[in-house]
Amino acid sequence: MLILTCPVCSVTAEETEFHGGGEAHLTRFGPGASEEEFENYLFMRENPRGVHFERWRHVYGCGKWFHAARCTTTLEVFGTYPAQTLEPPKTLRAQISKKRPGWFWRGFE
Amino acid sequence: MSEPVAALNGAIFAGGIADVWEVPLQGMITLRGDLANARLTKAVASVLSGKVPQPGRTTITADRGAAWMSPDEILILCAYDEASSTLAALEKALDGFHALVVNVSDARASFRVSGPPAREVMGKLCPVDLSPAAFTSGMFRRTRMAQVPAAFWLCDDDTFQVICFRSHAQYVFDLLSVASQGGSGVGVY
Amino acid sequence: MKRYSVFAVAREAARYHSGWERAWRNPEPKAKYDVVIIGAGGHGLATAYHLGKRFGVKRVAIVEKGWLGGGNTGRNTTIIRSNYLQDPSAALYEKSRALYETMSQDLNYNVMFSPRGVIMLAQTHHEVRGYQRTAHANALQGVSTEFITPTRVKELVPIINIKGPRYPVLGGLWQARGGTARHDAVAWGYARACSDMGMDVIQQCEVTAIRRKDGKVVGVDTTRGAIDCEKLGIVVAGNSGHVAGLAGFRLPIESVALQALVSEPIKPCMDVVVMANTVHGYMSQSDKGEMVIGGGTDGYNNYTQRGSFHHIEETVRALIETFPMVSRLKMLRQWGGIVDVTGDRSPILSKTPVENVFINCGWGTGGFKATPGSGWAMAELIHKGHGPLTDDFGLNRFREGRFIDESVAAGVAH
Amino acid sequence: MSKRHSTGGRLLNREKALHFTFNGQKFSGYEGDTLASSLLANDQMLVGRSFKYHRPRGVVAAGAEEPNGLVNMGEGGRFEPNQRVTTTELFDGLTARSQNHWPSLEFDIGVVNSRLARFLPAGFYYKMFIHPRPFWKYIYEPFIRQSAGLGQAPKEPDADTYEHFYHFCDLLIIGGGIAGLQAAKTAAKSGARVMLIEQTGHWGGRAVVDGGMVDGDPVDNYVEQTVAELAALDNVTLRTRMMGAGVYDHGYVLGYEQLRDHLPGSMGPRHRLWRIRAGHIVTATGAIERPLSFAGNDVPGVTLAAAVRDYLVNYGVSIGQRTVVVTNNDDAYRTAFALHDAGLSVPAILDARTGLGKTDMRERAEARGITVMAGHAVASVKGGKRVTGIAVCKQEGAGAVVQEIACDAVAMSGGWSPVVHLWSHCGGKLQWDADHAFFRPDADKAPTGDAGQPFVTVAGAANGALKLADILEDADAGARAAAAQIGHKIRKSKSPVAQREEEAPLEPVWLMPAEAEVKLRSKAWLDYQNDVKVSDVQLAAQEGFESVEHAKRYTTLGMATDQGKLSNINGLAILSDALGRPIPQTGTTTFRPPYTPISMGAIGGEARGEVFQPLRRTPMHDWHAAHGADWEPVGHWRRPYAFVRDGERLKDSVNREVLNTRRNLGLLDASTLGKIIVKGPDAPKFLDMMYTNMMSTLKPGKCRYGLMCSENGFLIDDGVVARLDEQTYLCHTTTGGAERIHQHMEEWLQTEWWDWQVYVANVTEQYAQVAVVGPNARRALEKLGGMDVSKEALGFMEWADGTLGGFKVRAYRISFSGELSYEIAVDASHGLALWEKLMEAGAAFGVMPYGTEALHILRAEKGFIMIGDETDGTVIPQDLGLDWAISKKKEDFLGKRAQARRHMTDPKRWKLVGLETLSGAVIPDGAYAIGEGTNANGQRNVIGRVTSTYYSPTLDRGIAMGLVLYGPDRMGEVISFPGTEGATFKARIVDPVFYDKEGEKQNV
Repeated sequence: MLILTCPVCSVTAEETEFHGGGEAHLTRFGPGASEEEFENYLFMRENPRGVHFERWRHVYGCGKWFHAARCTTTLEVFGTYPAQTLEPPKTLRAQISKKRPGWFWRGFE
Repeated sequence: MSEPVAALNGAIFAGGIADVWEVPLQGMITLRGDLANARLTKAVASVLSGKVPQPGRTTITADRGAAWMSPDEILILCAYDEASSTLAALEKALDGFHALVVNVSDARASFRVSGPPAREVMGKLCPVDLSPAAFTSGMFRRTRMAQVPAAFWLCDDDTFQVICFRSHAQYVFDLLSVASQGGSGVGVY
Repeated sequence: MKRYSVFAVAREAARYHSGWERAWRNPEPKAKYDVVIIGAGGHGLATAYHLGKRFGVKRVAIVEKGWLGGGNTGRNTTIIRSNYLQDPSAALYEKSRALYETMSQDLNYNVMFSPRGVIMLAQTHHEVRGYQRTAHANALQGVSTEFITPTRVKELVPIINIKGPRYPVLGGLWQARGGTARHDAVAWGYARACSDMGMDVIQQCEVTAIRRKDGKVVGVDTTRGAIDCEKLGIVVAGNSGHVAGLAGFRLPIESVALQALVSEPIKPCMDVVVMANTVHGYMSQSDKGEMVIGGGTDGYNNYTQRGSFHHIEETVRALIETFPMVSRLKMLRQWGGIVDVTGDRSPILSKTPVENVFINCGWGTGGFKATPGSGWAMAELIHKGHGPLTDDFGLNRFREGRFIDESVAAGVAH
Repeated sequence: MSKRHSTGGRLLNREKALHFTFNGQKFSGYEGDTLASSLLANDQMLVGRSFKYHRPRGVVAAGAEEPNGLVNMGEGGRFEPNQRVTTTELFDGLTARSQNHWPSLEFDIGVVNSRLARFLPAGFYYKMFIHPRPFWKYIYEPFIRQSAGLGQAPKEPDADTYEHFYHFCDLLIIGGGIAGLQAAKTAAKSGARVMLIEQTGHWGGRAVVDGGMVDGDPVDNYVEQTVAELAALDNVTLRTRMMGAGVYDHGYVLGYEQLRDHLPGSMGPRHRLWRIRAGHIVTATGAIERPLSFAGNDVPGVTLAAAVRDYLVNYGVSIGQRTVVVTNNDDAYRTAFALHDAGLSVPAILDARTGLGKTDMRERAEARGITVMAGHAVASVKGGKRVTGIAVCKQEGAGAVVQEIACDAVAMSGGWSPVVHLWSHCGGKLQWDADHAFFRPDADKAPTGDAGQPFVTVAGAANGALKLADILEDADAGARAAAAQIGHKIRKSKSPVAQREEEAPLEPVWLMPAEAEVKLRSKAWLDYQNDVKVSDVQLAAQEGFESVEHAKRYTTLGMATDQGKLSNINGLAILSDALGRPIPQTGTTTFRPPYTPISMGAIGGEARGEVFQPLRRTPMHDWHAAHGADWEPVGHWRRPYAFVRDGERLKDSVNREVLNTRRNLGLLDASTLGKIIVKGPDAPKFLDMMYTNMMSTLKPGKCRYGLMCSENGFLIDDGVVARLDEQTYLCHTTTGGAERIHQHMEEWLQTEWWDWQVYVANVTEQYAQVAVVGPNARRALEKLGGMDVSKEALGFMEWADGTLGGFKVRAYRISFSGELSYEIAVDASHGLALWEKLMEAGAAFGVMPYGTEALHILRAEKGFIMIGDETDGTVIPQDLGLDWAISKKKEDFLGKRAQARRHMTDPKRWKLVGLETLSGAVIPDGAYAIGEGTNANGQRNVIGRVTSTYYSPTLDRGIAMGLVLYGPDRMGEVISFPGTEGATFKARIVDPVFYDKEGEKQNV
């Protein structure tokens, strides 16, 4: 039973106040996209043992979406940040590197 | 026009460890917009004679004031029959400004839970630290009450006001009544 | 191999069972096999078994990083049914169910397949229509099911409350030859049979790399040395994404925790398996007397085999509503398993971008019931490169938008 | 025989006698008794039968680890099986019945299994019952199920209530023995919010039984004082009868509080399940004594040495009058002393330790005249339903009997195992301590929390500190470490000092005697309840079940209701010996929540009956209920399926409602339909992305029917969109869609197009909405008076604000029935009044309310699709012939790219058509149309399916819609739908619009 801190309203609450939204930082592909691009966008997923970046919505609280960096093998939450970001923030990546040297996720490390 | 009727027509539960009753209809207006923008704060001040509440806080006293819902939304409380005039005033004050103002007075139900064990009654249903040290007057919390969304704040040391969706009114009232049943005091607060 | 029978047991009893041999050998890995299967769970072992039985391919190794049958095979709620809606699913699961009927005899190992019947309760008009649709589909698919009345439901399940104030039972989809089996025994029985065919079941042997040459697989590196192979089967529920990564391709899969629990054992009170999808709970009674209860999955990626407790609460309150007596039972034990969930919630049995590498994954919450059928079909896929039972379950379906969606008839795969 | 003594029993209130029954027989005990102690006080040593062999069993322990003493307890709505006698507090009127026997506890037919034991070794059922095939289901399995199971199934609904409670603290300390008390005392100094919970009704744990001195005072005083001090502190919460049931991720703990099991029927909830979120957790859960494995160690009267002490000291009950103590450690000597000092006979202490020299304990024993037989062991136990004596042998060797001793009880001790369950639940690792022969927590591998920090600390015996002095030191240190973890400093202060008793080291004894031959091994029990013997585990090893998990599952060791509290370590040791592998390499077992079984009722909490789930009501709900509504659940809403009149069958009501709406006037409560306001400069652009249609071109004052698809191309919702002004739209959704679509919009606005200027608000519940439908609709509204609802003033697919009958309303001129139709929205608080006013005004025009089934039929007659019927998550708008609603002009909308994929553009996709049965009969719901032949898997080929099928009262025939291969190109063709009862329905493919094809009626 996770606890998460919503970076939007800064409430710390248990998992049941939130709703998980799957992999973060997906780029939308629409008309004109190749079959592969579109398949990747809709279906192919990072599924790492370790550091993962994912979407959550504070559904019972302020109603806002945000992103979280979490370890899928220990459930440690490295940090949360607003959904209006296109990639994991540098400072957060640095913090993760301290705890998980050599981690990588997609292109990031 | 007929007499407006609240969801449960003023239901009451008494005789348990805390009293629960439905609050008469209240004017409620949802305002969405850039809360930091001067146009908006001015508009709010004009109808509320008060400030836009800080995150997680409410300025509600009795049945007037505002509560912080999210970074771009506040809930304004007024008397039920003032809702439309307040709404009109806000729309006027915000004319041409990107904001959304809607009357939700009829979309909600409100309850009060009162008595020394009120914090414990709420603590049976909401995953929130309600100890006197952690939850204090002036705080406004949106959360989950058992299986539905709800929001609440403290009217006084041992009285909560709870807001939920109108269609959930009976469920929330029943929940609060069950949680207030005799012999169910927890005895931690 | 010494055959199992009541006579053998009697003979052994005379000498205090000192004569029983190992159920399966414990071999060292050889340098090369025709086929290496990664994962000695039920599906992996069944795949190897059918490679041997159907196609005579016996130079096979099944490598397992832990203990055989130690993953989801030993963690599920053992429900077996084939009352699926879509043709490809119904074909695969019915083949599997049919294989369960004779598995104990085929393997000379009592897997306790108990065709006690499975009911899926219809508690809304929408569900009624959904299950009537399934019943029609099943009739044309050669799957024997029927839509039954609330009265019949009550006859079959006396402890059920069909007049539930909230969701009265409006009927049910009944599969009389569905049921349960002893999950561990399925893995053990296959392991014994594979070992008996000369195949190597190699436990405590983790694959660390998948070696390729010109887009073809040539072997695997393991914690117990390198092993060459002509063909490779990946059958590692809960680790599919990771192992696929070793082979250099991605999957449309996310791994989440699924939970289950059992009550303390009580005398027999429910002879069939009941699934109530409206309220999200399902329950059966094991031969030991425990009520075996399935919970929900978490909404986030997780490899810890620990789920969030609120799913247990949801399931239990649903079951108390449906079976009021459950309220006075006690939860004895809860546990979690990691399930691979695909984009359409249906499994993948497919070729992969790497030639001669085949993958079997994505069973979500419903893998146990498919164990023998999955092995049967996977063996054919590995041996021939295609097969009628696997053709629709290829990876390409996500690109083409050709999904196998079972959730459509209010049915939830368990 | 077991009996109660006139003195002793520190927990008893001898002033207050309590009466209870066991198997119908009347007994009495005292306040403070457990069911176990009071049964023993009445010489009821036989309490149950074992799971597999139905062997007679007595109480072996005094606490939560008890495997044998399980009973059916209570009556009716308070009946519960498998209640543990050792943890059940006695109350007046308690009724208990023993389990798992027939016909009686004394004489049990099932005991035949015991005679057959040799034929029923571990895993025998995997090897037998294979042939003939049908026998498993019909003969073998029913027999096995009958003889298995334990208690009876409850029959009546639960008479009690339950609840949950969320609690938050900095430091949660689990276990109210001296370790927990001292840890709390130390931690409290930090000012942190501390909670201390104890599973029994008493503080002090073992120490108060075993005695000893703390700071020169008897330990009882220390306990008393500490509890008093803690109770006086504001930052400390104390709870008894509350078990730490499970430790979960991020410091989440389940606390299982048994409020009324000791006073059933009194007002209030029976159990409270605490959901505690703790900054850090200290588990001070003590240790459990291990049995010794010798032949006949399951005969009633063979008891754990410490339990013998507990019964004597706490309850003044002696299990035997002549008790042989058998041990491999010093602690059991305390039992001998206690018995002897109470005037009971202890013929001998069999101390299996071969190298035992002159120890302090030995001298104290001999000083009392008790014979200590070093290096000796129990060869076998005499007696069936109770102990009559033992045969003694050397521990070394195969069990040659050196002498026999008559006795009526055996007190055994194989050493102690720390209770590490809670530490392990969330991933804490263990290490093997060879000196003490037990697993203890590995402090370097603690469970980690949300920030990666260790969040559990173990203190006292649970951490391997078994002596009073060590326990107090360890608890103090543990509390400091725990407080430091959460950033609380504790100033150094003197912690209590206990007097040290010198103890000689224990010698591991896993089998007694060491070389016991198979006859003995197959009578030496490891798991009492599941009847797993030493020989079974050895057989598992022999057959290759080498991992602990395999061995456990093959033998069922540790799978019983006690979850192996007594058997896990002993079994593991036997396995490691059989494999010739050291214990740590053989492995340990995983511990899963809960620590001991907890009630399902508590897990369900308050969610039963009325509050099982939310039930959503419209403002008119009660009116519907009062007028015969037959309800249909739609999500959590309840909508009237039909309004049933007296003497009417449901389907007659539906037909009446349909016909009346077509001919006169029908009212539908449409309040549940979703209503979402979308506003902002970019609202038109946004809705063009949300809907397949073009919404930006919709004129204010007009309405347009719109379709929404998922990004994956499938149709997810539909509804009428009204443009309120240049920047504002009101989007109607389906009933199920309101929240879903609102969140769908928010998601795209927040996570993809956050720079677009759009705000949305879900105003579904602000309005009650009434559909006024039928040829008389306009007349009825005109009778109400107010706004102009004429064709000219309010044309089809237009909306207007105004008043009707004095109500401020918004009227939409839209139709889902094909009739002249208005949807009138009013503030919800006036919904019921408006509804009643409309019924009143409509009276003259034959008004009747109608429900969802009539709604479905009306729309089906018009060929309108229904989300959830024509769609099922696999259908795209093109399948439904809705291409007209898919804008070709738009570059992009959600689902557009998806719909361009190969399979989505496949001409073979089934397409929507109407279906008319030749006979006029109604095609069954969900029927499929068959094609020629079968597919590669031998399944009948199908060419289509029914999506909606009804009897149309308007046309007096069966009508249906369906998806059919090449359907639209096959108008007039007849296809076959086999039913499930043999009949086949032939149907002609027709246009899906069955009624008023020109659409004149809705347009008048």
